[in-house]
This record gives sequence, structure tokens and C-alpha cells, in this order.
Amino acid sequence: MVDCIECGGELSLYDDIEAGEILDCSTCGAELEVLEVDPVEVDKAPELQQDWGE
Amino acid sequence: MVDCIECGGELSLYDDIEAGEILDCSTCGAELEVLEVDPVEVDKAPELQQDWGE
Amino acid sequence: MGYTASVVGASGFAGGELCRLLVEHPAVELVQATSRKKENRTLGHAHPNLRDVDLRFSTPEDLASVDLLFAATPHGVSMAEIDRFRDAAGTVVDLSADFRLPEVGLYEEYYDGHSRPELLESAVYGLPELNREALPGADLVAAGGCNATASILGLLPLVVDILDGDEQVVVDVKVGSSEGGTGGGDAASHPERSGVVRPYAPAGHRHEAEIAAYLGLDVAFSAHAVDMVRGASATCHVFPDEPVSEADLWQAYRERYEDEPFVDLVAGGSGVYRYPEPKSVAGTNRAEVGFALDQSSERVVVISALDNVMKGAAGQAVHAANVALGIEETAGLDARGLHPVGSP
Amino acid sequence: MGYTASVVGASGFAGGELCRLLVEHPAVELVQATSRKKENRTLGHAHPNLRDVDLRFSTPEDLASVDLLFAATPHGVSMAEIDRFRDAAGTVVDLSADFRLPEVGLYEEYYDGHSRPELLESAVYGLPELNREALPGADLVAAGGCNATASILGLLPLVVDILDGDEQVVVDVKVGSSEGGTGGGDAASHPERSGVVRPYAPAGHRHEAEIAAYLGLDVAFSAHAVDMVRGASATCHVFPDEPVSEADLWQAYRERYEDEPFVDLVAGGSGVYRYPEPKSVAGTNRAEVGFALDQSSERVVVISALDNVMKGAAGQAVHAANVALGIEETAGLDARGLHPVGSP
Amino acid sequence: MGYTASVVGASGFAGGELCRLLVEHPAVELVQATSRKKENRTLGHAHPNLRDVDLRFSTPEDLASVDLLFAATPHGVSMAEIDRFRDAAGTVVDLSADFRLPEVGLYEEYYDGHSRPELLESAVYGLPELNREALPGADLVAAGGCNATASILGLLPLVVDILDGDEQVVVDVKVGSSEGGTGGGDAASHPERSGVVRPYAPAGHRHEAEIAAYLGLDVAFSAHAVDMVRGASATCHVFPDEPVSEADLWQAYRERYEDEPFVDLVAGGSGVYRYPEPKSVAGTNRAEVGFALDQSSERVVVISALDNVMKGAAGQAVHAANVALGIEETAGLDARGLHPVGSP
Amino acid sequence: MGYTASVVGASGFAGGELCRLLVEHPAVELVQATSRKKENRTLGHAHPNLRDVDLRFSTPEDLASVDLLFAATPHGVSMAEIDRFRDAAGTVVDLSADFRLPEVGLYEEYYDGHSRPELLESAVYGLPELNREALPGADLVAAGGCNATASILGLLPLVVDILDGDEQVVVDVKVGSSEGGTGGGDAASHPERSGVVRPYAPAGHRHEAEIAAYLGLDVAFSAHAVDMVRGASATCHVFPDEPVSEADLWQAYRERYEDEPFVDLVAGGSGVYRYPEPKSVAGTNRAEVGFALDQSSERVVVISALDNVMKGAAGQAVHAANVALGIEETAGLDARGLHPVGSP
Ligand SMILES: NC(=O)c1ccc[n+]([C@@H]2O[C@H](COP(=O)([O-])OP(=O)(O)OC[C@H]3O[C@@H](n4cnc5c(N)ncnc54)[C@H](OP(=O)(O)O)[C@@H]3O)[C@@H](O)[C@H]2O)c1
Ligand SMILES: NC(=O)c1ccc[n+]([C@@H]2O[C@H](COP(=O)([O-])OP(=O)(O)OC[C@H]3O[C@@H](n4cnc5c(N)ncnc54)[C@H](OP(=O)(O)O)[C@@H]3O)[C@@H](O)[C@H]2O)c1
Ligand SMILES: NC(=O)c1ccc[n+]([C@@H]2O[C@H](COP(=O)([O-])OP(=O)(O)OC[C@H]3O[C@@H](n4cnc5c(N)ncnc54)[C@H](OP(=O)(O)O)[C@@H]3O)[C@@H](O)[C@H]2O)c1
Ligand SMILES: NC(=O)c1ccc[n+]([C@@H]2O[C@H](COP(=O)([O-])OP(=O)(O)OC[C@H]3O[C@@H](n4cnc5c(N)ncnc54)[C@H](OP(=O)(O)O)[C@@H]3O)[C@@H](O)[C@H]2O)c1
Ligand SMILES: [Zn+2]
Ligand SMILES: [Zn+2]
Repeated sequence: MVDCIECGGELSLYDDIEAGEILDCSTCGAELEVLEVDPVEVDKAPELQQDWGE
Repeated sequence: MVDCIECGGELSLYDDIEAGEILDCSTCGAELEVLEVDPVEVDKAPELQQDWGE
Repeated sequence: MGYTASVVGASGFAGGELCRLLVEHPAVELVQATSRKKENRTLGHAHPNLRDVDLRFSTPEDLASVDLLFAATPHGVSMAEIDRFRDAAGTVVDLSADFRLPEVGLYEEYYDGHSRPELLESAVYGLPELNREALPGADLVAAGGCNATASILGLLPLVVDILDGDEQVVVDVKVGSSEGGTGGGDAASHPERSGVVRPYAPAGHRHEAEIAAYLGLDVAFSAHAVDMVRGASATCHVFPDEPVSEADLWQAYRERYEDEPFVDLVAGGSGVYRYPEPKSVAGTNRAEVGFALDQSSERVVVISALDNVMKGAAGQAVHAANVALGIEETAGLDARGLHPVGSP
Repeated sequence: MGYTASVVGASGFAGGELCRLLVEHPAVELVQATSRKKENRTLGHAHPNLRDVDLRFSTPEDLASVDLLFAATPHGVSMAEIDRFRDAAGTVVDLSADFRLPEVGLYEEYYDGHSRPELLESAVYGLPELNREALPGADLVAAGGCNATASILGLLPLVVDILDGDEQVVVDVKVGSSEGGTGGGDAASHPERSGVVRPYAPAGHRHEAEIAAYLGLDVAFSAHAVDMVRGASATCHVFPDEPVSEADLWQAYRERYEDEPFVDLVAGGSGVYRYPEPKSVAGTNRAEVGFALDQSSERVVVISALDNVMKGAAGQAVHAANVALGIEETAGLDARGLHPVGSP
Repeated sequence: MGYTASVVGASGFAGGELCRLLVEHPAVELVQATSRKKENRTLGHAHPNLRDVDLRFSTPEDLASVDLLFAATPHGVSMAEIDRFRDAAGTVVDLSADFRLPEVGLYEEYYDGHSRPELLESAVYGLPELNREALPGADLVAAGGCNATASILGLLPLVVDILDGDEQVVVDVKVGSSEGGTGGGDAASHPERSGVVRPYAPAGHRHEAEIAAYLGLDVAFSAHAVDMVRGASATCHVFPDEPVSEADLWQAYRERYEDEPFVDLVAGGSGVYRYPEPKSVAGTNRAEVGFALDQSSERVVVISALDNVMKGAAGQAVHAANVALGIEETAGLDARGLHPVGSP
Repeated sequence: MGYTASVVGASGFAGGELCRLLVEHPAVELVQATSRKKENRTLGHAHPNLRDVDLRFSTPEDLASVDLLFAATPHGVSMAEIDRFRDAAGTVVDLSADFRLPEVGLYEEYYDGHSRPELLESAVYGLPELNREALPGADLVAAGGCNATASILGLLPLVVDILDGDEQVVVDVKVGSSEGGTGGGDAASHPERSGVVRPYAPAGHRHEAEIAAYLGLDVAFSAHAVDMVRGASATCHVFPDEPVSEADLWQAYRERYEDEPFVDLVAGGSGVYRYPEPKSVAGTNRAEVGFALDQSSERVVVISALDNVMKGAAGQAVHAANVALGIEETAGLDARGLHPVGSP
């Protein structure tokens, strides 16, 4: 278990998680990159600007 | 318990039902007039034409 | 929690609805939900109503071994993947059209052919109101199409009790935008799709084949897109050879549907809601069925309404799975509709 | 500015639309607009699009002497007031059903009878596409009903060229909420009326009489309320005795409508808008008509779409008045539709 | 089934929703539902989603003796009838504004005065997130207003942790048509109410009083009607005296709402649903709360969304009753939202 | 027919609207309409309301030599193509943001930089109500953004007459789906976009820069998507340093807008339409502006409403071109709105 570095919420993970994968936080939606897996360490992923509807 | 004379569905009644009251059938929506109460007997109520939205 | 289940195509509309149903199902546990494009993301990323569910999309390449697999993928995927699906699960419920029609000839006429015709015979059509007896123990179930389901439920009592099968029947359907799935293109964009009464496939619709196959009745079918998200409403204009009475109709419909847990008769009366309406059943597995009789033209007008994503897809699939596995039929499917409600 | 005009019932939807058309009409001047409930208020009080118009509602008790009087009042008012209307104006165009049907018997069957049956024969049905020759000089014009207009425009070329009149025809109509007028009651409230596909009068609709009277064709008619404000769309399912070809159909429709200023043929093709849709013609006096052919069932599916308040009411009434008075037919009626547009 | 309950005003929107919740509530039995206009009719006559419920409306003149009475009547009725309500039930939960404000002065300023001011002090404001400790054992509960609830839930963590109370706060609310109840009049008719962004009470709204009373914060409030049926969304523009960071905000919001069963934090990220939206929570008792930080202007933009008939009325009332009676807080309130969904 | 014109980006929403306006414009002839994807197709293929127009899309590679070129292309295209545009036409009106801001620094802050900064100074901001004097003879006009236009029109009289420029101003905007153009992606699909109150860019919106640049006022801006297709409504919450009176406000607004052909003051009164509403002006080049005064909080609430595709884009562009070329200002722009109307 690891906390989201954006909002502090608990991140749900899965078993075969690998470094480099991108996860989203279910609270704040932040896109997080998996840096290390044992223990899991994440950082904010480089942002993909998605401009919808503007 | 009495059946609706329009659709044959079971009519829900209530305790202090009185002759002359109007009931609706929950299946077909028919408006029924209570003719007798013991036992309950109903007939179709004189129709109130409700023309909605036309 | 007797059974484990997977949903393939879980990021779609029907797949998302399956997940919603399964996470609350008393006898089933959702263990896998696939999406290729949203792999590793939470279910809530695609479906905001599932933000609390602790599960991430995984790839359909690696299928977990489960009791029950739902395939909510576009037409063609299930035929291609059916062996992998059956290896992964003892019971497969397919929501696509791939195994719905009983004969390969119909696929050749209405679709682009079929790559696994040998499976058509053993696949069981998943509409319990029509096919309840055939479902227990089925290992390949094909849930009915939403428009076909609305039409079949409306016409079934007539076919059983009143019609010969050679009568003229027109089925005029109105559907919401979720029927097109998540990837609708230009025509599905909000500016183009709002406020429409848009005929699509006014003639020659594929659902005619499904209706004919299961009712033994040729219908003249047309579908129209209207401004709602969920919902399908079928108005069936039926011209019996002999005049029928309201009493005949009530008897036929009551007999057929009295004991059905998910079919409600709604016809006439007073008030605002006199006939079946999709918004009354949106979000539920219920179908409403009603009728009116046109004296002069000796026509029966049958109206049926359902939620295309529920009774027309995910709800029907879970219902069929319940029957197939011997679970209580209504398990996980007892949600009630809302009032008032806009266009859910 | 040759002609002066009054609108009785100007606070209603059809009446407001008449005012909108007349204040821009090159050959007509609007001099009176009545409302009992809004007497002395500005037109803009009821109709925000008319805020700049310098006219106030006046009582229908005192009718100005004008050339042209439009009655946009509920069924029954025109029959009661017709003498006063004709005293006030040389030409009366009635938008209600009061003078639409050619025979008193039909009023007795479909309505509550008629108090001025002797006028029915001389009243001229106001749909120019059907009745252009009879309109010049007419002093009592009865504009067609909106659903009947949509149905008649869809079926007319078939009736003229292809059908005998004894064929099975189903007309399945979808309409917007403005059809109910301003005083709709509970069922017309936004929470109840939003998102619906609501059958109303699924059988035995009054418009059947109007269609039968003017097309000589019995149709099995059903109407459904859908979520739009303006618009009526009719899908006519027609079963000709003999098979017809697409070429036959194109010829019949082109011949009939080629020179019609307000009817557009729209059928097939690619893109988002392939068939008639009410939102394409909303706010205009145009009707779109198209068709599709169903080989297997030998059915012609005709689709027509119009704006119920315009081509189905006020626009048709002005069109008929133009023809009756010998004004350029399209005067005041050349507005173009919008794209994109929601549900106008 | 520990408790019996009545709903006064059960034919209305909030009352119908109470009935929907109570017929499924595991610890409460609905025994009476009143309507004067629909006396003797089935609940399904007014609420199509309750057609299967075996109960008829009865007159509010004869109140059954129950444990719990919900009053879902217009402003003014509860003050007039409160003694009869309290005679009938040990616990009264009022959904109107009658007992919401703590001081009679506020009723004199914002409403038409109060006939039972002596009860205001003992009435308990029913929003559990604000007032959970005061609810157990309360015998008169006043559920919060829907717009006030949305605003309070959005601002509460800021008020507790970050603001002084003298900051500039603008609350700009967008609401659906069900907020107006069943008897909306002309402005609530579908043609007039569709597609609007309609300011109503842009200044001086009554909900300002409720927000000020319970948050100790003066807000500048405006409400707008938009085209949905259920839903209220508040955008609060807050200008803290000192700059705040995203981390400060997350901490304040998480601390306050982490353990709240009915409040979800939703803020930012990717995908379609990044911030609170009423359609995600429609039909549920959930509120979504989120925020964004505007560096340049040193503004916090807080967004909250809920279903006005549920968390903003009936759901909150049942939640408060659960707490008042010591029932499991979430009992009867665990419905999940839908996706996709139009405008429920 | 003094002037010839081209529209680049004619298959888009703003470009289609330009075509609609130009084919009816009394002093301009549309000679070219470009689309790369729909090259050689009729205008009616993209825009059903233009089916009668005898013109086909051509490639933007070959620009005809005309008097007037409208560029209705996405951000970035005009900067890249400006030399070709100016070679093709003496007057270029750009609808994108490319030449709207007066300084390159703002492009670096809010956009991705600018490739032709030297043109910014000579480009003329195209909102006639703000900049009428600068337009005659302009050869590069940058039409204002739709949200900025709504905000500027609402605030301009206050800025001119009442405010210092350092007041707190919150601008809360609600917009329709056509603002996103034709290529909206997932979030713009009908199932996801229907029924929303969806915050997008709640903080840090690009339109803040445009408003600040032209009003000299920093505003705290947030925009929300709501369920309509056309329309933008801005609610500006303004806190003047000194209390103002209703009379001050009326004077400021009347003075500024009395003679403006396309701005209507709408504030208060009775009836259904009391304040500005986008649906009242949909399809027109009109803006409605109104206000309410909040005594207690010393806040002015200004509301403005317009059609984003018209006054917020194509209509404003044609208006600006009329002024630039010395044509009658209102030429081609006199369409009136509709009533009733849903969500056009
Ligand atoms: N919508 C309805 O009302 C309705 C009603 C009745 C039946 N159905 C049937 O249900 C099925 C799904 O419909 P829908 O509306 O939910 O469609 P949808 O929203 O487009 O969803 C399709 C799903 O399938 C996945 N998918 C697509 N290609 C795939 C492949 N080759 N392998 C694995 N997964 C694939 C997609 O996710 P990824 O691409 O990310 O993997 C997505 O999750 C269709 O067969 C449809 O006919 C739908
Ligand atoms: N709406 C449509 O789509 C449509 C289409 C085709 C035909 N029509 C026909 O057009 C007519 C008007 O329809 P509508 O939808 O515009 O109805 P509406 O909105 O209800 O308007 C009715 C108008 O008639 C006035 N009125 C009512 N009773 C009157 C009386 N006794 N004497 C004088 N004025 C009276 C009303 O104003 P006051 O009560 O203030 O006087 C109001 O201005 C109807 O006959 C309808 O069938 C309507
Ligand atoms: N709608 C919302 O979103 C919302 C949100 C928060 C709070 N509320 C509050 O909840 C209450 C009800 O609102 P609503 O929207 O449900 O209103 P509604 O739809 O108009 O319903 C009002 C109900 O009260 C009954 N009623 C009216 N006068 C009565 C009287 N004198 N005695 C007994 N019953 C009476 C009506 O039925 P009969 O006339 O047939 O008896 C009806 O059942 C209001 O106080 C409202 O402020 C509503
Ligand atoms: N929609 C509004 O409410 C609104 C309001 C104010 C301002 N605007 C501005 O108006 C412009 C157009 O907006 P819209 O909503 O109409 O967008 P849209 O619907 O997406 O249309 C864009 C048009 O530009 C064309 N196009 C795209 N890339 C091009 C290129 N590289 N060269 C030439 N043509 C190209 C497209 O056609 P092909 O790709 O087929 O060539 C299409 O015709 C934008 O700058 C927008 O910011 C729009
Ligand atoms: Zn997070
Ligand atoms: Zn019955």
C-alpha cells in the first residue's frame, strides 16, 4: 500500500505491478508513474495535457 | 381481495373503504368505483377524460 | 460469494454496467475487468459510479480462470476469442450478436458471415422470458439484442395466444444514445445527437432476423434515435386476422407475464404515466409492456420499454447467468427506478 | 405593406409564432394581437424574441377591422366566434381543428360535435401542397394539423402515383412538447416531460380523420411525445400491393415536390443527416421528406419531418394566407435552419 | 423492521423519494403516505417506480400513530401542523425550511415570519456531516435545503481549517427542475424550461441565510436553472486571506471527509469525469466535493454536486433519521449511481 | 453584391455558421468554402441547413482571390497560414485566438507561444461594442472568444462608469457543447455530455487573459459545460468599492448600450424570461445583458447571454467585417430568435 503523492489517498495496486507503469489515483485522478516496485514508490507522471471540450 | 374488472389484476384495498369511493388499479390504471363494501364490489367509474399533451 | 466472474470489454457501456451489477451481486465476485486502452487504470477512471471499487482494468490477453465470463465486446470479437473465453470460464455469457442467431445462414445474410458456425446450435439464447427452460446448465449463453428484446417481450403473448404468424406487424423503435457504445463518432457527438428524431436503418435492420428467429414472426422493423441516453421503446402495430377484445389481450398478457419477476404490465388508466416508458425503468432490469386497441383499424398497438444497457444487455446477461447457474433469478437485479427522472 | 392583420390567441405558441412571422412579413402589417390573460402587456412579456416589437396584447372582445385575421385559439373557440372573426376581417385563417374536416359527421365521431356545420363546406383546407388551387380568394382557411401535415406530406406522392387507397399504412409519429400549447398541466412539466418516449393516444387519434379525409387513405396512427420542444416526425410504414422500385419512388416524390418551395427531399446518402429530421427544419417553414425501401417485406418507409409550430401551424397559415391573397408564396417564410442545433 | 413511519406530502417529489427509500429500508416500515389530491389512489399513480407498492395515499387529516413522521410539504405547512405531527410520531423530520434556521429573526428577514418560534431552538439541523453529534435522540429534525447543503458541504473543510470567516465567497449554483416541486407553473413547463441557463434569484436568495447560520460565513449566492431534472452543483469561489497550497486543501478535505460515508472527494486527474458532477450522483445519497486552485488570483474554486431530491432532501432526511434513532447510518441509502446516464 | 468572400474551415461549426450568414448577406458573395476532409462534397453534406447552396468544399491549399477571408480554423492554423490568407484577401477576419491578444507575452503565458508576434500590434480586436472605432479599414481582424465576449459585454459598462479596475470580480460561465467544435472526443459524446454541469478549467482559463487585456480588469474565471448545444451565459459577481444603486447601474448600461444594434438590456420584470438567457438569443447575433443588485453583500450580479457560434464567433466576425468594409452594420445579421425553443 502506498499513498498518492497528490492527495494523500490510498492507492489501490495490483499484484504484478511493474516499474514504468502508469497508475491513476481513484480520488484525485492523478496519473502516477511507478518508480520502484519493492516497496512501491510512485511519482507524478509527465502530464498528457487533455483539453476536452474547451 | 377483489379483481380489477378491466385487466383481471388483483386490486389492493384498504381498511376503511367506503361505497362511492374511486380506486385506481395499479396494473391497468383503470378508475373503479366501489359499489359495495362487504364484500367489495367495483365497477368502472364514469370516465374523466384527461387529454394531456395533445 | 459462490462464483467468480470476469468482464471482457469492461470499459464499455454494457461492460461497465456488468461491473456495477457484479460488485453488488450477492453470489458472484468480480475478479477481472478488461480494457486494452485503459489497462492499469481504476474502474472509476471510465465509470465514475465505480470509483470506490478496488479493481483496475487488465488486458484481455491474460484471462483469469473464473466460473463465469461475460463478453461485452463488439460484434466479431467473441467469435474470434471464444476458445480462450471457454478455457477461462465454465460459463460464458456473450452480449454481442455473435452467437444470437440459430443458423449460420442468417449471419451470412445480415452480418459478414460467421467463423464458428458449429457453435451456434449449442449456444442458448439468453432471454429468460422466452427461453428459461433452456438456460440451466448452459455453458454458452447469447444475451438478446436490446431492440429485439423490447420487440420480443411486446409481441410474445400475442404470438403465443393470438397470432398465426402470417400477420402484418410493424415495429417502430426509439432508442437512446448509449445503444451506440462508447465509440460513436461524429453522429454521436452531443451537438449532432441532441434533440434528434433520427431514423437509422429505417429498413432492413439486423434485429429483424433475431425477432423472426425467436418469435417465428416476420416484422417490418425501423429504429429511430431520440434524445435520451438509456432506453429503448418499441411500438408494435399488429393486425390480427380476427378481431380481438381488450379482455383477450389482458388475458394473454397476464397469463404470460403474471409470474415474471421483471416484466410489468402498464396500460391505460389516468395520470401522467399510462403506458410503458423507458424513463420509468431506466437503471433497472425491468421491462414495461402495455397495449391499446384500435377498433376501427382492427389494430393492436403494443408498447414495450426497457433500459437498453440493463434488460437489453447487462441486466439480461446477469439474469441469464443466474438461471444458468441456479442462483436466485433476481439476485443482484432488484434496483428500483427513479421518479422524477430526466433522461437517464 | 398591403395588408393589415390580427392574431387572436397571440400569447400562445402558434399565435406567438404568427406574430414573429408577421412583424417581418414584407406585405402584411400586424395591428392587433389578443390575449385575455395578458391584456395590455407587451408581446415581449410572453415571447422574449418579440421584446423589440412595439405592440401590446389587447382583448379579443374588441377586434380591429383588418384584412386578415388569424385565429390561434383552442378547439371550439373559432366555431363560437367565427361570425365576429368574419366581421372583423375579409380573410380568416383558423389554426384550430374547427374547420379542418369536410363533414360534420367526422366532428361527431372524433370531436364533440360542431356548432356551425354549414361553414364546413366553404372552408378551404390550408395545406398548399395539397390544395393550392383552392386557396386563391378563399375567405375561410383551415390550416392543417401538425401531425396530419407531416403524414400527408409524406404519403401524398404515394397516394397520387402508387397506392390504391386500400393498403395497410401505419403512421408512427414523434412530437415535441410545444404541440401541447402553453397550458400543458402536470404531464407537460419539465420533470415529467423530459427524456420521455411517451405514447399518447396510441390508438384512435383524431388526426386519423384528417388524413383519411384529405388523402382518401385509412391509416393506423400512433403518436409519441419525445424530448424536443419543436418538431414532428412521421414514419409511415406502407405496404403497396405491388412491389415498387427506388426509381418509382424517386420519380413520384420528385414529380410532386420538385417545384414546391417548402418541401425538400432528403433520403439516404452519407454523413450524419441522411433522412428527414425535425431539428434540421426547426424554426423554418420547410418540410423534409424521404423514404427507404425494405426489399424483404415489400414495405416503403416514408419519413417526414417539420416544425409543428411553423409548417405544422403558423408557417402553413401564413403560406396559405399568401396564396389566398395573391402575395408571393414564400413572403415572410424564407428563414433557414441552424446547424448545429440542439432541440429547438 | 423496528420502526414505523409516515410520509406527509407523499405525492410530491421529495415525498415520493422518501417512500422509495422507506419501502426498501431494512429497519423502517412505511405505513402511511398522504396526499389530499390523490387520496385513495395507489402510490404508483403518482410515482411509476412505486407501482408494486401495496399502499394508497390517505388524507393528512388522519395521521397514523408511528415512530417516525417525515413532512415533505411546502414551506408553512409544518409550522401550522407541527403539533399534530408530534402527536402522531415521536420523531418528526421536516424537509421544509420551517425549522431550519436557528433564529426567528432570520425568518422575519428572509421569509414571512414564523408562527412557532419557540420550537426553533430545539429543532436540530439535519445535515449529519455538520451536525452528527446533535442528532441522536432528536425529536424534531430539520433537514437542510438542497442548495445550502451543496454549499455547506463544499465550504465546510475550508471554514474549519483555513478561513477566518470574513473572506469574500461567491457561491454560484446550478440546479435541476425537480427543485421546484410538482406544481411549477408556466416557467416549469417543458417548452419554457428546456435548454435554459436561467438565473433565478440572482441576488438575495434565502439559502444565504441558512449557509450563514451554519457556517458562520457570509456568502454571495446566485442560483441558475439548467436543463436537468435532478441535481444541484455549487461552484464556490473563495479568496483566502493567505495563499493556500494544494496540499493544505487536500489535507483539510481529507481530514473532514475521509470517514464520511456519503461524501466523495473528486478532483482533477484525467478522463471525462474530473470534478464533481450531479449526474454521477443522481439517484444516490452521495455528495461529490472537489476543488481547484487558481494561482494568479489566489482563489480556491470548490465544486460540489449532489442530487437535490436525495442528499438535498429525502436521502438526507433518512440519514438524519437513522442517526437520530440509532440505526446504522447508511441503512436504506446505499444505492450506487449509473454510468452512462443522461440527466436523471 | 459588392464583396467576395471565402471561409477557411467551413466544415466546422463556426465556419458553417459563417457560410449560413454569407449566403444570405446582401453585400457579400460566398465564393469559396474549404475543408480538407470533405473536399468536393456539397456544403449540405456537413450542414443540413445548407443543402440548397450550390457550392462544394474545396481545399484550403488553393485559395481564391477574394475581398474578404474568414479563418475559422483551430488555434495555431492562422498564425501558420497568415501570409497565404493575406495574399488571398485584402481583409482577413480570424475567429481563432491567434491574433486576439495584444502582446506576445500573454501567448507565452496562456498558450504555446506565437510564431508571428510582429502582427499582434496591427491586428484589430473584432468586438464592435468595444472597438468600433478601430475597425474601419482594418485588414486583420481577430474576432473575440465566445466566453470573453460574454464577459466583456457584461462588464464593460461597469468598467467604464463604476469600477476602478482593482475590484474582486468572479465570472462564472455556462456553455453549450458546440463551443468544443466538431471534433470533441469522448467527453463530447452524447451519453457523456448529456445532462452535465461539468466544470472544465475551473481555474486558470485562457479567457482570463483576453478579458484582462481588453477590460483592464483581472477576473477570476470558471467555465462549466451544461446541457445545451448553442449558448454561453456569464454570471459576473462584482464587488464595487463603493455601494452602487440600481439607478447608477441602469444609467451606466443604458448609456453604453442604448444605441447598440445587437445588445439588449433585460433585467427583472415579471413573466418567465426575466434575465438574459442563451436560448432567447440562439441563432441570432444578439447579446442580452442584465443585472441584479445584492444589497447586503454590496455585490452587483451581471448576467449576459449570447449564442457562442453567432455573437461569440461567426456573427461577431461578420459584424466586424461589415464595420471594417463600411457595409451597413447589421447587414446579414438581423435574424430574430425563436419562442418557444428547446436548446438550440
Ligand atoms: N450498448 C447497448 O445498449 C448494448 C445492448 C445490447 C447489446 N450490446 C452489445 O454489447 C457489446 C458491447 O457494447 P457496448 O455498447 O458496451 O460497446 P462499447 O461501449 O464500445 O464497449 C466495447 C468494449 O469492448 C472492448 N473491446 C473492443 N474491442 C476488443 C477486442 N478486440 N478485444 C477485447 N476487448 C475489446 C472495449 O475496450 P478496449 O478497446 O479498451 O479493450 C470496450 O470495453 C456489443 O457487442 C453490443 O452489440 C450493447
Ligand atoms: N402548438 C402546435 O404545435 C399547434 C400545431 C397546429 C395547430 N395548433 C392549433 O393552434 C391553436 C393554438 O394552439 P397553441 O398550441 O398555440 O395553444 P396555446 O399555446 O394554448 O395558446 C392558445 C391561445 O388562445 C388564447 N385563447 C384561449 N381561449 C380563448 C378564447 N376563448 N378566446 C380568445 N382567445 C383564447 C390564449 O390566450 P388567452 O387565454 O390569454 O386569451 C392563447 O393565446 C390550437 O387550436 C391548436 O390545435 C397548434
Ligand atoms: N424538491 C426538492 O429538491 C427539495 C429539496 C429540499 C427540500 N425540499 C422541501 O421539501 C418540501 C416538499 O418539496 P417538493 O419539491 O416535494 O414539493 P411538491 O412536489 O410540491 O410536494 C408537496 C407535497 O405536499 C403536499 N401538500 C401540499 N400542501 C399541503 C398541506 N397543506 N397539507 C398537507 N400536505 C400538503 C402535496 O400533496 P397534496 O396537495 O395532494 O396533499 C405534495 O405531496 C418543501 O418544503 C421543499 O422546500 C424540496
Ligand atoms: N465553436 C465556437 O463556439 C467558437 C467560438 C469562438 C471562436 N471559435 C474559434 O473558431 C475556430 C473554429 O472553431 P470550431 O468550433 O468551428 O471548430 P471545428 O468545428 O473543429 O472546425 C474547424 C475547421 O477547421 C478546419 N481545419 C482544421 N485544421 C485545419 C488546417 N490545418 N488548415 C485548414 N483548415 C483546417 C476543419 O476542416 P478540415 O479539417 O476538413 O479542413 C474545420 O472546418 C477555432 O479557432 C475556435 O477557437 C469557436
Ligand atoms: Zn490522489
Ligand atoms: Zn386493472
